[in-house]
Amino acid sequence: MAIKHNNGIILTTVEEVLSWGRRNSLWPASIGLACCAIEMMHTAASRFDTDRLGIIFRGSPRQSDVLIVAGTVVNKVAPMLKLIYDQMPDPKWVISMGGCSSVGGPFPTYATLQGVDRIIPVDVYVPGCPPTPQALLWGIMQLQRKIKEQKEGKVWEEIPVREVPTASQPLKKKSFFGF
Amino acid sequence: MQFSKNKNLWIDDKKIQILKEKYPSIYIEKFKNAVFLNIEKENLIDFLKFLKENLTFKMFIDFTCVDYPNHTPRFQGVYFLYSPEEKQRVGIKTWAENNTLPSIISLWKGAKWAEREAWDMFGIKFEGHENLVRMFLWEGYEYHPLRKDFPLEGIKNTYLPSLNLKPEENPAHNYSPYHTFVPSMEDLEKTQKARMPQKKAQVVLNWGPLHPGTHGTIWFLFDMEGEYVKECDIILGQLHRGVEKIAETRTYTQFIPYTDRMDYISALCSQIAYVNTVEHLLEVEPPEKAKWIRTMMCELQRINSHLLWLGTYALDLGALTIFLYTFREREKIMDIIEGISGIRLNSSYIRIGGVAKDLPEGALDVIKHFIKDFPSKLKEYETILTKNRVWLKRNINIGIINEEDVYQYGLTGVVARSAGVPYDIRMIQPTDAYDKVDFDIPLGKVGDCYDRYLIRMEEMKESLKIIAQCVEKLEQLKDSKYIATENPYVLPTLEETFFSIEAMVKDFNLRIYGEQAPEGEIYMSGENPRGELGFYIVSKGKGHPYRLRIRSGAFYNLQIFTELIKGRPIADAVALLGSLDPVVGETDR
Amino acid sequence: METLGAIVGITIKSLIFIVGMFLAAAYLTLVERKFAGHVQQRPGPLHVGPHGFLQPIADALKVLTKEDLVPDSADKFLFYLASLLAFVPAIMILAVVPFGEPFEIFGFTIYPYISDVNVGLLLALAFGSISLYGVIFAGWASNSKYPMIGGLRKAAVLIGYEVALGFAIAGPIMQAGTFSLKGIVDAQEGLWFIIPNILAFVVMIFAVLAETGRTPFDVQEAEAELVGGYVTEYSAMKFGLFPLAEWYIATFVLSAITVILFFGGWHPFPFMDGLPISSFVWFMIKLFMVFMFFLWVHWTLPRYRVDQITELAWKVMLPLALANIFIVAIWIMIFG
Amino acid sequence: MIKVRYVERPKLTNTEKIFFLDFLRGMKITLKNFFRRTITTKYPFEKLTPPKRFRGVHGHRIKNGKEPPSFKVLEKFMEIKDGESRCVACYMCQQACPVPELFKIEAVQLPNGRKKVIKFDMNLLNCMYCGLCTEACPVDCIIHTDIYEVAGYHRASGVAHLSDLTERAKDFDNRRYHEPDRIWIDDKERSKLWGQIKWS
Repeated sequence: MAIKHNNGIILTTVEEVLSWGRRNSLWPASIGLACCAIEMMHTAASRFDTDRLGIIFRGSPRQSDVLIVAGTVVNKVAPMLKLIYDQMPDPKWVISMGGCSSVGGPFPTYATLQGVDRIIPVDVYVPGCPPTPQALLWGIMQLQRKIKEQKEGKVWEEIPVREVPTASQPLKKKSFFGF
Repeated sequence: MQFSKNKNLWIDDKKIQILKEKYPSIYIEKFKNAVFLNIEKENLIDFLKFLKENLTFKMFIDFTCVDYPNHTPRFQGVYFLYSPEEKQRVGIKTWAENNTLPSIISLWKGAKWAEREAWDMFGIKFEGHENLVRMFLWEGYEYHPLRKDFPLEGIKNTYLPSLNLKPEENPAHNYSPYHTFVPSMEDLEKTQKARMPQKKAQVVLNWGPLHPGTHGTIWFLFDMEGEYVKECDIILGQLHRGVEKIAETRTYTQFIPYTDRMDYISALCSQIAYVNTVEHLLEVEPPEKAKWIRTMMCELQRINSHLLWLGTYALDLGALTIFLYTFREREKIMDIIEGISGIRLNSSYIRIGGVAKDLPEGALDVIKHFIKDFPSKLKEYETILTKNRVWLKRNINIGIINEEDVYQYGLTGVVARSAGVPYDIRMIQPTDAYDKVDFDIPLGKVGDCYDRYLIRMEEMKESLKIIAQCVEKLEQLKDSKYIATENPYVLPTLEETFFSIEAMVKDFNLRIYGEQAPEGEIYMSGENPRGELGFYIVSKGKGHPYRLRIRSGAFYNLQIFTELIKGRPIADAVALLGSLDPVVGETDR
Repeated sequence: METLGAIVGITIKSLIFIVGMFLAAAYLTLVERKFAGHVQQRPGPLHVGPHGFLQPIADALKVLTKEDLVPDSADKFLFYLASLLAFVPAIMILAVVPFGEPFEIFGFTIYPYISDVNVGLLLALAFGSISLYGVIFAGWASNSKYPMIGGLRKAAVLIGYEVALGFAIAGPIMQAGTFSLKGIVDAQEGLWFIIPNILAFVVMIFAVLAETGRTPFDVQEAEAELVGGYVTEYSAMKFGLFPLAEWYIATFVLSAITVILFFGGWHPFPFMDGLPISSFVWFMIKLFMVFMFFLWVHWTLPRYRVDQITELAWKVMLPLALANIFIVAIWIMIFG
Repeated sequence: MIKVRYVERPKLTNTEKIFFLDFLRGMKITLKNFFRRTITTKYPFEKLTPPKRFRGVHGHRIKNGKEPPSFKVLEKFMEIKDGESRCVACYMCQQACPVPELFKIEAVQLPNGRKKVIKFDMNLLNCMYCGLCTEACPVDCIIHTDIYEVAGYHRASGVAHLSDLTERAKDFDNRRYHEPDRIWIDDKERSKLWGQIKWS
């Protein structure tokens, strides 16, 4: 375990437990903007079932931890989305689902926001148009990994920026804590 | 009632003669799939009234504008009307002198939003419009984007870098820290104020735009007295991405993926409607097999779309489990579409002249398995819902639409059929293999939410029937061609490019210059699960359309919501919106 | 000395009840999620701990350490008070609900209830009604439109069903001749009260569904209309208390009262008297079955509109409850 | 033959009303489903194999002797070693793409007169995965692989470079090049949802 700042074992353990609680109970706000929202709904539905991982969709931003920006963010809705983000209590994270919300996607037009990270900070970018439910779940797991590594004292820039993911083999171990 | 494929759907010469006698100044433009009557601005209202009252063109289909920067006056308004009795369409064109046109709300209430849109996109004023505000963009936005002198990317005058990046960092070659102007909350409040200048009742409720119940990002304004809605307006444009503008800079093939992303729930239906329009413009005839594949995929997508509607509708009315049951079946259809085309949702599978790929091995087996299994699942949904007393209470006599509304607002699809109007493009103008399959068109008698529910349930069963016929036919057509590559407008397949230098050159030419369509205009539509999805293309002989107008079914269907909700509690808004079934991607484009 | 002993005993017992109820409520969320999952052909929480067993813990940790936002425009005092008012009375009902007959362990007689008051049932109803204020305060204090509508809706529903509920429980009381919940159970030695009181039972089911805000009566937080209803503006643990109180503790306690009133409390099922199962276990089995029944209804039906709910309460449920009193009166005249 | 008919509006009978049969029938369905097997793919531990036609992130096939005849024609102008990307810098993918700005292709003229691709960047965050580029490629170079797990923490992680593209295509071809063009592989995960399908 990489402890960068020496803040005592007890504090670290508490932090560790809290971080475990947070990453296993990520409640996204159920806000859908466009096509990706349909795939987000499919992720929550029976075939992929985010509830397995403790992820349940909440209607109100006040009770959610993750904002999954699912779909094209246009200029007109951008201030509203920022408001939703501001209404969320800390700690909070943002997953930018799909190309449109990440960089404007295939809509380099006058009306579209070229990347939601221009108004709110984004933690995980999930490419795809729209990403399949499995790709979104992978993105959520990347977020869980990020929460874990942040608690271990790494700043997010240190997490490797680019890997070349290739074959997608199922995970072997059944335990989820370590990931 | 059977219609042959070659029936001319446009106004006949007899009626044109009558019109010519009454209005000697009109000028007739005839194209293969469109007839336009040009009339001067002064006589427009009179002329439209005559068409509506004397020549039975009483159904409003669409209104849009075209920009000709080198012509004075610059803008041309185009109206489309339909005669339910004669099954004929007509287009009316008029030049907007001084950038103004008379408003036709007095004739058709459905023109209200279309005129707002024209104001928003082209900056044309309408005399006599009750509240001419921006349709998609916000009040205070300076430009009118669909004008030809406005760039597609907009005016990038704001420094708005990514918050995740260090100042000098450049993540990708097409990244720029400069951005178009993003409105502030004040701008949006101004937009809201413009919609509802004075409140009449107790409280104005902003329902949406980012609200779980609004099917995306529709922004409702309810002026409420307790739980009851007194006044209502809808602000659209929270998903306005400029698709019509994009179309003007892309070749006909390149635009296909964008049609998916308009109505993302029924991507294949939109593609088929678009590709059919382009094929009629280019006069390309797809091979037999492609037609049957298209019909089959279209109906699969229709089931898929209706299932999503059923799920979200039930979810909105509180039946949580139905939502997950319908998504279970949707997963199956998504699997089929993914296996055949490669992507689950926005498949971009249809190509000009056929389909992108042949059916893979085993596709028909899977579809057969699905149509055998699906009726039992449909039965389950019906058992839970159809006769449930709560369901009856929430649906019966809510949002009654009558025949007159259908014509006034240009309602199409299930919403029109619930009022007993047999308006189905599959019947009126059968494309692909629709003239060769047997199926019923269910109609409603009352026109309430319950009728719309029943009709959609019936349509799923009818779609299954069509799919079964397609599968049967496709099993015979196993080894025939799926794309008409011999046509000069059709892109060659990969195998042809690999083995023949001519195909490679043809491929290069079509990719670089696009399909150089002959000069002309066309309006054609397809029966989308949400209503009539029409494409009006103006071609100037280039590789990309001069103007592409998308007549969205959901856009016009949604318009009647503001009327129906008046005097009803807010809980009915959910039921009503669900039963109209709009998709924001299509209403906003 | 004896009073002191009694006080200490009651305090310990109360603590056990409260902590137990907290844990039970936390795990009832897991039960519900698992049940809902399987109804929808998915497994529900699965990977956090073995079969999702640690899921409530993770949720609790997360909710407790979340930033506690209070909206600027909210009425701060009422905003805090509301979450307590919703939660505390719900748990106070436990004071009068007996969970079984006294039993002996190591020579001590354990009473599986805190007190056997002779107006127990009335107290339970009274406590239940207080939580209504929690809901209304929550709606009002948030100073926002959705919570306001949600709170008022819930109030309208509660008022309607409290009346119907009051008349519905009159039948069993008439038969037992006492308000004491323990007394009512004792009176059902031979025949459960469901037999003549079937109408009251139907009213009771509907009333419990309405009071606990489950479909077909979950209008107060109809997500499609009102985002989160009266809890829209609440975050962190203040939010957590509402569903905990309403969906789990209240459902649990009202299920217990249903079992006591109509299913013979801790008496064994008919023809199963001989089984060596303690009264406490019998009671829990019945309680769990009733609880699951409510979940089952919740995950099947669509929801009514709020005016239809109140209409149902006043026009159908109230007359049914009155008719039940009439039937029971005749029953008592005939069979004594 | 297309027919028009009116839908029937069912009525609730009194028996159904009094005994709550409408509710009970619905609850029977949910109970039946309660005892059915779950259809869930437990994602990180079990994964659905995408069909062969799946359009995931792009890859560049390498020169390995399996090129189509068209490659032989165009190869003369190019400097491509074995194991390198087949790309002949014809820019057809960019031409076909609805969002051409996502490509950044650079080729240089070598002293021997041949061309070499030195840069092939694709900003996959702009990509629609519509497949038009792969249909345009005359040398079967650019393909869609079945890889979809590409979420990253940075905008830059969405940009695929030449090395990534060849890496991914190599991986994809190793696994699935010889697979027949079937709708999907009928494995355990599929049959969870579908049950037993009768294949012809």
